[in-house]
Amino acid sequence: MELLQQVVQQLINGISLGSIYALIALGYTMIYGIIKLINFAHGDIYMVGAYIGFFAITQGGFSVVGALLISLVTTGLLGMLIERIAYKPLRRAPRISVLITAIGVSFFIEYTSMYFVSPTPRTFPQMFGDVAVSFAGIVINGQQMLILGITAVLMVLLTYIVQKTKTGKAMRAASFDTETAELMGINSDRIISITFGIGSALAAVAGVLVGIYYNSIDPLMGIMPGLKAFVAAVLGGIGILPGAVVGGLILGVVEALVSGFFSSTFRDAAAFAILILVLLVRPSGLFGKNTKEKV
Amino acid sequence: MFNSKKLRLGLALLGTALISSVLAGCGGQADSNTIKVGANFEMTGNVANYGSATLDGLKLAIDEVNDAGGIDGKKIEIVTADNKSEASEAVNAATKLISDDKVSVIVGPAVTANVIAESQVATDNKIPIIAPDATSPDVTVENGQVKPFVFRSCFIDPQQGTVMAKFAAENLKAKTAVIYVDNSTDYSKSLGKVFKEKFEAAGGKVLAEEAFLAKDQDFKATLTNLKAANADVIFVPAYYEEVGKIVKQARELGITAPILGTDGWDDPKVADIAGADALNNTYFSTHYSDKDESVKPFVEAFKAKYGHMPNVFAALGYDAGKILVDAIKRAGSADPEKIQKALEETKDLKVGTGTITMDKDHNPIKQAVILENKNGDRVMVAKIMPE
Amino acid sequence: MNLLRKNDLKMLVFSLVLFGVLQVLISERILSSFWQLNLVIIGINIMLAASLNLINGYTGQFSLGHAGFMAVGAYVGVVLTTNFGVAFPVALVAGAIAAGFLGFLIGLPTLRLRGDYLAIATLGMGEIIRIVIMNIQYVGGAAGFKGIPHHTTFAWVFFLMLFTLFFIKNFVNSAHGRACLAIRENEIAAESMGVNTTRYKVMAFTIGAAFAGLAGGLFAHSFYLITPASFTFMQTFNYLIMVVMGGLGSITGSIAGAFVVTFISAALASWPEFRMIIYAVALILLMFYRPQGLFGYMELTNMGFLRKIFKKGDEGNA
Amino acid sequence: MRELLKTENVSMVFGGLKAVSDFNIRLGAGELVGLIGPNGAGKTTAFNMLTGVYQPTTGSITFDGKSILGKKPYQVTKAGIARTFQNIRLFSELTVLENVKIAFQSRVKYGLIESVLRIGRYFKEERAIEEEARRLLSIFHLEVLADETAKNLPYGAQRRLEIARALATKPKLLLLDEPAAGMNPQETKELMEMIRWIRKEFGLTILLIEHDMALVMGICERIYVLEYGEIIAEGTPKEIRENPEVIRAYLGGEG
Repeated sequence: MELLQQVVQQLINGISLGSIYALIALGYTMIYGIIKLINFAHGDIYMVGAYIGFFAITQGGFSVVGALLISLVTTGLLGMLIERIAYKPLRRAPRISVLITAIGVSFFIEYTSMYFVSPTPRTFPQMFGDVAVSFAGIVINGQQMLILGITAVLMVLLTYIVQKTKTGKAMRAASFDTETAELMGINSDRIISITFGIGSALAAVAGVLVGIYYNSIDPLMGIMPGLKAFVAAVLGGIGILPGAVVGGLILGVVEALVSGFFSSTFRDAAAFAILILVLLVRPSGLFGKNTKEKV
Repeated sequence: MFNSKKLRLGLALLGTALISSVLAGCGGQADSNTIKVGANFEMTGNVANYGSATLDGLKLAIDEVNDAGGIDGKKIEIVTADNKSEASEAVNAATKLISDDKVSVIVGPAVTANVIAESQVATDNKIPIIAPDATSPDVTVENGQVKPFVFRSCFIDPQQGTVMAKFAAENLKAKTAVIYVDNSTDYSKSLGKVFKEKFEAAGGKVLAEEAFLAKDQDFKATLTNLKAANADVIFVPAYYEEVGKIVKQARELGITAPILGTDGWDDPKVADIAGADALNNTYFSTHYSDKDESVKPFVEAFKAKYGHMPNVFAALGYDAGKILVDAIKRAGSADPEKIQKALEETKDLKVGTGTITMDKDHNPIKQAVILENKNGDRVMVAKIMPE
Repeated sequence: MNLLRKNDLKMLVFSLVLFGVLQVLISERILSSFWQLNLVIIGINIMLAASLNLINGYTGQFSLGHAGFMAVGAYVGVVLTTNFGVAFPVALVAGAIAAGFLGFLIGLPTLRLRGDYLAIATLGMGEIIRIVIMNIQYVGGAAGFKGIPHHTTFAWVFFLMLFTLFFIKNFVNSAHGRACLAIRENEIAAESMGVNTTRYKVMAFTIGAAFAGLAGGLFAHSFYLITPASFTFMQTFNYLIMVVMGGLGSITGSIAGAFVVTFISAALASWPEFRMIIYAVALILLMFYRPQGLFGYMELTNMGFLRKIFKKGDEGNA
Repeated sequence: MRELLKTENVSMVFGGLKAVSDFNIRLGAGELVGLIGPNGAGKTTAFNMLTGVYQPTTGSITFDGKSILGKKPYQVTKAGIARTFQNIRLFSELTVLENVKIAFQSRVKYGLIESVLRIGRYFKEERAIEEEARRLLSIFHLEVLADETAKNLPYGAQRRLEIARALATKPKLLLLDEPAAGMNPQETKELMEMIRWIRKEFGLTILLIEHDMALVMGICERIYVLEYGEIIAEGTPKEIRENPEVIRAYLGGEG
């Protein structure tokens, strides 16, 4: 299997992993864009989405699409609930206390889920396992195609919502400046709540897809992907939707290449190294513009 | 705005509160009619599932004895402490069990690193400990000397590694092999070392050695490299969570060579994660086969109490409980040093998964079995007593 | 003799008395060894909380890399004592210097960043340190470093904790400390007042990292084995919670925070599932009702009801 | 009169927008000069260039004979230029006394070790700083509020503290950015008195941005007028009042 085949195979692995990071990163970018909060709990919302999908499929007997929809809706509502209870009262609070609250919410979700669904990992039933396309020794299996497909659909849907609809315009306005947006008659609380809903729903989809792709989930699975998704959001330029997608894909590919050609034990270190490089060289990220602090 | 008064009062507050609460903290003298046994397990943190499974097995063994009237009228009370899957917390939990709860013996923890961390405290306080699942040799022996108060109820890696290396070379006639270990556990790394040594001694050649980390999800990248090496066998001594994914992703990448493993594979979940057909043509060594007649009573008792099949951790927890009870009976008292002596003299004891004799290194002489995963079932291929 | 110096002496005498009382409790076995170990851990946590407070509380630079510095101090210390037989105090100092140097290296580039970005960048640095250690087989990699001599005693911890608190208190009360406070309050105004903000941010970072390394050395030598898993960013969150609960910018706060948090996790040890849930809820409620923490910017003695008691012996001192 | 400050065709471009272009001013030692112009004319940007917060895109700035291009704000302050801000930037959680003490920080000689072990020059220098700071506060009638935290001060007192703090850095040139903003006529009159007094007392050169014409015309000897980043007029208050360009810029007449 010459080098080229190996590289292409790694790229495919990387892009599928990258799409999952992208889905979570979108949530991060939208939420950070509007209320400037690193939502540490976002990774755990992804985990809750995975569990809801798991129970929908195993107990509820739903199909994959059914499970995705259920998880998408329920987790979206959960995201809005969390924003309503934990973050809304702190709208005017100093940044550090909102960040600590996010850490608290993250612990809360992790350990309440661990209490209800027990720490032992749950296994997703086999799905799309047999379907696979392979040419010249390179294999793309069913799950990878599912991930790429659903991610693409969601990207289109999201761009439509943000660019074309009234709510989308309000979201963009609020992300520039919430106070001024309010002066223009935008109910910023409603918009922030919707943003949390959409962001959490996307993370839920990512959760279900990971359940199908790696087919085992556990209550602490959200911590690392949550952080990596933030790296992707920063890499692409925080607050910029296409940036989160591109950042996610780049991160997925880099991780696959590092594990493939160097050693997988340095995979997480590579992700953080990218983060620090980007923050130092181009803090506004690939697509962001450099904003000077006004004196 | 600042002055040095604050420190004085800060420390005064700290000192008084500390003294009062701490004096209240110690108590719990051993009342006469129960024998207190400590259970130091991983209840939270990333290996919580191994810890809680072993504890289930231990509880089963202890309940059996208590229901049958305890040991000459005395009931055994299990005092649990959570070491949060972390070495320093294991020492913390052990110290609590020894100094506060005044236990006579401690069972656990499950993972090697935590047992080694705990063994120091146990030896200092002369409290015997039984490690149910840690198979790495340096749990009981440290640079040549056996640790007097550390015992074990499972076989050790050299035995398991040798059995699998011989099996690959002789039964599967493999000439080349690749090894894929979990870099975050002693268990996996020492098995990899032993296998390489014995496999090369038997004339085989190890083409590549790769590593992954516990909690990894995506192994495709490294497996693609291993596929390129196309060795006769792949040896993956790791726990079922990662093993399931590795086998599944290996088959998806078109790797058909037999994949060999060790007792970490022994859990029904491996089949759920990897899928029955991906598991075909894989073999692993473990402590017992649940098809084995002599093990049936334990499996039935476990299913009756917990409603699901036991995994290897539960079985080993049960064995540790059986060994403990037998030792306390022979010691005839709750005195830790008498129990320690009795543990050393354990001979031909019938436990859940077979019969056990404790050797001079405090490791049990037990049989190892090799199972093959075939169309969703596990067939016993060989039963080997250590030579 | 200046009043300020007199107060320091009174402080020292009081601490010696407190130490004597606790040491007697320990040697007379009144304190069970579980609570002895917890005393040592509380002392170490106070050092970590106070040093993190110097960076986050006094200088306003939100760092989440503290566990990484602690790991460096721990591993450098144990390698020196176990493999090279170096004396315990020398190994501790070496560990602190190594961690401080790393704090300097990390401080220089990242301190241009602000708030959230600095938090995530330092978190990333801490994780990189942990992952690098995990891949060095010489120190046992992920499986951990074994055979560490048990050098840490309560006396070592108590006096090094005292040294840490005095160092930070005196630093904060000096012109250099005031420069850090100015940076926290308003960096641009501080710069326009002649404060070389980069130099002081890196200085705070280096000092904080050095003390974290010192605490790491003490931590490592109280356990027979250390693994990289005890130095993750979740550990840093623990110290952050101590500082925030105690009060950002208050040393008494850090002491109280470290005591309360360690005490809660020790007391809840027998209900593992609930420990973290209670912890999380406490954190959220704390941020709602008392975001400035128990002591806020106040030090214990500046509180109203205490001011009267101490007014007489304390006028000249501001 | 010795020339203290000279800027030659200094300009500042923010991504295509020329905020300030060929900004040439001269300040003699001891002068009190005004810098006026409509909002967004680039006055504060000019201040930021003079104090090293922004590096000018083109041109040179010489202060006291030496170029201060490329210098960081804290180096510019050490060179002898102090400033106040349009929106007051006090150290709100610190006390009034400590706000002023920060200014002495760059001239402190005792090192880190001396401050931590409380030996050597620490106590002597701290006492000197304490006295100097209290003396400055008394000049600005803030002595009684010494231990009050800055954020609790009334507006007028906060303004005075900001000026006192700037003076504590012992500057040669003081840049005041709209000191009279938000003040009633009575407070503005007092401010005028104070500016005249500190100029004489501390032998200062002062450059003043201000919208309150009564204040500017009242105390400035010379005035520069800035519009869309360019200097459109320079001269005595009387010349400026009659200059058609200035009237057009301000009143928007055909002019």
